[in-house]
Amino acid sequence: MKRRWLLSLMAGLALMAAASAQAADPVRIGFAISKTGLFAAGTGSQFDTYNFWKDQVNARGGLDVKGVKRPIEFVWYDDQSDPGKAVQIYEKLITSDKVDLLLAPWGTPAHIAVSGVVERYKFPMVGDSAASVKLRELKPGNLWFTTAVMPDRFGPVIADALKANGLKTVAVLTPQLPFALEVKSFLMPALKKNDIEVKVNEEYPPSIKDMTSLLINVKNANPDAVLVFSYPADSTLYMKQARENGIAAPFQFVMVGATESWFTKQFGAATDGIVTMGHWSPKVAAWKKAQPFFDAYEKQFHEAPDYLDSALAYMSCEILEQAVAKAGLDKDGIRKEISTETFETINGPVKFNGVENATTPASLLQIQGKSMELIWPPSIATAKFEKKPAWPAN
Amino acid sequence: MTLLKLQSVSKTFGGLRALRDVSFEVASGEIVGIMGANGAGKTTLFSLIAGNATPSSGEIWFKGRRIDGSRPDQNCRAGIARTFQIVRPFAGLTVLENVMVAVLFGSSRERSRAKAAARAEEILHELGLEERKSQLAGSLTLSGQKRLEIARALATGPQLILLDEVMAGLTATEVNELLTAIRVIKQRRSLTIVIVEHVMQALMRLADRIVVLHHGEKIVEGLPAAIVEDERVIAAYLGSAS
Amino acid sequence: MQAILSWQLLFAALVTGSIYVLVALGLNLVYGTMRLLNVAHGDMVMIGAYVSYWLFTLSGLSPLLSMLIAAALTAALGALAYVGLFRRLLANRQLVQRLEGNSLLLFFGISIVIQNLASLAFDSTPRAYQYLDRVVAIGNLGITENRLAALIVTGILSLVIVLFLRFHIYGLAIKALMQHREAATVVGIDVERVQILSFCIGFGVAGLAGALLSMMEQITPFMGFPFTIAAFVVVILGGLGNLLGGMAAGLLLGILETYGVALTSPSLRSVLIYGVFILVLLVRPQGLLGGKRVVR
Amino acid sequence: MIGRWTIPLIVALAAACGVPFVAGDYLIGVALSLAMWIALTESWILLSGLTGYVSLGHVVFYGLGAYVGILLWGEVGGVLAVGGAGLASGVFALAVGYPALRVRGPYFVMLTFGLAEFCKYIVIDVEAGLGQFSRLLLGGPSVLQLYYVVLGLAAAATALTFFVARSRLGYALRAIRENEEAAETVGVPVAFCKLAAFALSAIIPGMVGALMVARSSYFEPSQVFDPIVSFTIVTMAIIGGSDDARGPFLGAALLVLLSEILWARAPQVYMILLGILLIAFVLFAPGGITGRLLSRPVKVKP
Repeated sequence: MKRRWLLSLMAGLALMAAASAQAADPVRIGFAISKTGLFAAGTGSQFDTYNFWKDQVNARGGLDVKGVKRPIEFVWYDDQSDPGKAVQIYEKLITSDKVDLLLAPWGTPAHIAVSGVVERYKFPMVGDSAASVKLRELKPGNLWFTTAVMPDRFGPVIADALKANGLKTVAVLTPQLPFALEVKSFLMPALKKNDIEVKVNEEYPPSIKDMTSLLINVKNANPDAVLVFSYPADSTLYMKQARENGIAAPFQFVMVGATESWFTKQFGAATDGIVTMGHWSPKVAAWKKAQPFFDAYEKQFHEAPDYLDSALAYMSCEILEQAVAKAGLDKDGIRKEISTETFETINGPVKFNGVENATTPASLLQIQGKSMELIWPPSIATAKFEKKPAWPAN
Repeated sequence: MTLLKLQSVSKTFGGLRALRDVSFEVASGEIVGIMGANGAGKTTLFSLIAGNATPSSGEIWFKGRRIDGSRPDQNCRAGIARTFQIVRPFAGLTVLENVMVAVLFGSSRERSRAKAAARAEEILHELGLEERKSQLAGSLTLSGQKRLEIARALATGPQLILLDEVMAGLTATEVNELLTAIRVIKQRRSLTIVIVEHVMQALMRLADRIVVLHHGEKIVEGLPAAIVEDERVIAAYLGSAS
Repeated sequence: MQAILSWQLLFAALVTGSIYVLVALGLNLVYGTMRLLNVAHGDMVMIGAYVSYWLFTLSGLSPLLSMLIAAALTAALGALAYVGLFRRLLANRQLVQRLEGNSLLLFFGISIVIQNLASLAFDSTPRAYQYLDRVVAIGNLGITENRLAALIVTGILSLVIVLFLRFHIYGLAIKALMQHREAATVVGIDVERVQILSFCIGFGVAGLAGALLSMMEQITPFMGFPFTIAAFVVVILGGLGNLLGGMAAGLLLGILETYGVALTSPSLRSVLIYGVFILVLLVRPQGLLGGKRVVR
Repeated sequence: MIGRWTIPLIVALAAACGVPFVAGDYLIGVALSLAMWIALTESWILLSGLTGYVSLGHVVFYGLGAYVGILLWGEVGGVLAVGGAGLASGVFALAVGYPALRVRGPYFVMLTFGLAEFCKYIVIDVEAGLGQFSRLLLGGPSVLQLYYVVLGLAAAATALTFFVARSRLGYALRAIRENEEAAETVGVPVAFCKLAAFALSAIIPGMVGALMVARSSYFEPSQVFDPIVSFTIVTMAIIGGSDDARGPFLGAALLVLLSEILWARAPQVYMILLGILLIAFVLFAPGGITGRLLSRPVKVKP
């Protein structure tokens, strides 16, 4: 009896010693994120989710590095929404801060930008809020796209959704940003194939401050659908000015920002019926880890996770976590692991085909009243598309 | 032999007519004085000859070639040098460098900087500036800057030199010294000089012939002695301005 | 194509133009009286915009009131800049020789400092608030109330400034200084005071323009520079020191920009503005509409 | 004069060549930045320091070089791409120089700034028209290789500025700076000389632009045409003393150091200091540090 007690004490001490050794030796994970600048409004949920994951893992005793649990420590910098700065930061993280692992920055511009650096230093990084066909074609070996909305898949998906809902004319407004431009380039032929007429097709600079002249054109054309491949700042601008100009199309799509919690707070009832880029929903029963994630996140932040960015950020963390558990911190091992294994995520199983998430379908999300519903494709839809009601009169 | 010829040259700035139908000739080796009240068009005339401005109408010939419309640096290399009434030294360069630039890019187009420096020092010596050669040109006295203007003009190796009020603002002693220097220099190089001067006495003593401008027109041309007597000149110029 | 003929577009052009008029007016005053090329001018627009943004967001104060606070603040900054930096510059003979060039570099320095201070204080995320954003319909023309308000304010203010320059004693002194500096001192004008006043009016008007703008556009710490460029285009088009010419040119640029963008594409907006800017500098830096001097 | 500065310069160059043997990747990267800024600022001085035509748009050559570089690199290889970038920048300078250099004083300053921004937006639109936002250059040279090449360019730019300043052309350029009409009147073909200086000051920045794209593996128009580059060049030159080939070393070293300390954590603070330095030097020490140290006048025995 006594010996047993002693044994367990010793075991406990040993554990504590091990724990303190771990505490002194954390796994340092680096990333850059746009805390300020043009994209800042869109990056909050990715940042929160990274921290949410870190806290979760640390609460479990640390990151499992080939069986040894070590606490996670973040090293992060603000890239000021400047992809060039992100390049410098990732180089600094690798060469000067000498971090053990990397998480991805926010958005496609920064992903593309840093892909060269991770390539140069052969440092594997799981991407999240980004996709680029052009980059995929360069066959990078150290960056993977977790997202399902690869432009060459997402463009046709939008066209199919329009067709299925009997919408025959569209206005397309595109900021000059890589993901938006790519999606548009795959959307156009798909629209043509589905006999959907493009009545307005305009590009604008990402930092646009006034859309009036664009929206006058849209209004005059009176299309069934308005597709704005916008980022947070221009999504906000569209919401304001579309209402001012009385854009009445039943299908109004803004791309980035609408899934963020501030978006519905700021625009309230005006968001009803807005369609946006989808990826994930806690309501899809097949994704078993989805609802638990939703609940835990809501408990901590008192708001729902972002259906796009939070989901993607969490998935990329899950993938990294599972790879490190098997391969440790060895770069080559991690790379091999990510490229070949299937990962269990909140978005269901994910396996990379090359650098692309080949399993999750690209989807559309609609804000319906106070809830967010996947409306396309039918295989994972949680509700049917509803026509956007008239803008509320203040 | 005629070195410089102006044929009914006119120049208007906006609506303002600065020169009207001015014609005269300058022979090789002559010293011609230009007289006239302020605003009579003297400096404009120089600018036209040197190429700093283009005539609105009329022709200017130098050594039998038409030069109106060509650039100042072309005219300089062809053998015309000028000074500016309001001095324009290269203030941030040394006195020696000021003159070297002229040797390097004037009609001699000296390639070697060593030779250019030697040549520049000779000229500075002639004008009594050699002791100041390492000084920044901007730090010279007015008298020194006027001499530097002349030195720089000479250093381009001209046949014709246009002197624009080089004596204005100088003391009587300085004027005398400068007059002597100009004479010596002219003799030594067989220069032709056109000179605008407010200091009447100096002009009388220096010039072989005088052209009088009034409100942009040539009213009289002749020997200094005759000019002082001329009633039109007395009315237009001596009466009003000086 | 129909868009070109719409009243909506003309209205948008007038609003943009009227903001340019105000911003350029201040630039012209400072240049006209002191030959200082103020490239930090657009940053006053930015400061004015943030003043109104914060006052509205924190206390709900109407930008139509806070624009006066914005103007006062930027005017005070103007006085500060004059006393702290430019009096020194104007007093130093060596520096005056290259006054325009030096003032340009100084103001560039100031501009960078102001922009980054703002970015440090407010961060560089675009911000906006909603005020008077109801749409009033006049015929088939839908106008947001805040744009209408901005147009009315700029119109009144321009008129006031024109009258001030024509009839008030300081207005006359400013005009005198613009036309002939030395003569102005001889007839007993207190140059120092007039210069401070020019700085204050110039900066203050820019701040006020910023306050108006904040109702209509998203604001960032770096929003000012395009206004500086636009103001330079306007001032150069209208003639340096020529205030009425500048007003006409301001409206002209507003129309040029709005219709240019509508006819081509919003992505060409910057190309258009900088294109005009370059062209104007290459062709005639002393001004297209006005002569070299003259304030009528 | 040459003697007094040759030895320290050779020592500095030798030390610079030795950096990679003692430093890690990070420090090599810093040294590379330093070399880049020296190359750019020296080139700027060749134009603006000597002629007084202050360019606030020198980034246009850097940006064009970068653009040409990224377009050519994959097609013809690095060496030709860098050469092509230098050539393109030089040709561009020749093309725009004639009209641009007729504009003087502060208007020239604004013109160069506007020109750079104009080109930036043109390239953005051209790229967007091609469906591009940014481009990547994967598998470029190592940082070490780039360091030696850029170091070579920095040395070349310094030598070029040094020798041009003391050449026949240098006399003409400084005469133009002091008084353009007078220079013309003593026979200096001013238009030609200015154009020559403009083109000479454009070539190396073009090459540097192409190399720096290879360094970051990433090309984006608003990145490579960033006006802050022009602004930094001017500040470095003015801090160092802007009409002398020796000036940029001090200015560039100071600002690179400052930048390394601040950019990642407090980028705004860095920019604020940059602005304050510029203001202070214009107001209090127009001659720059070098100007203060070597109180003029400079002796000019040729």
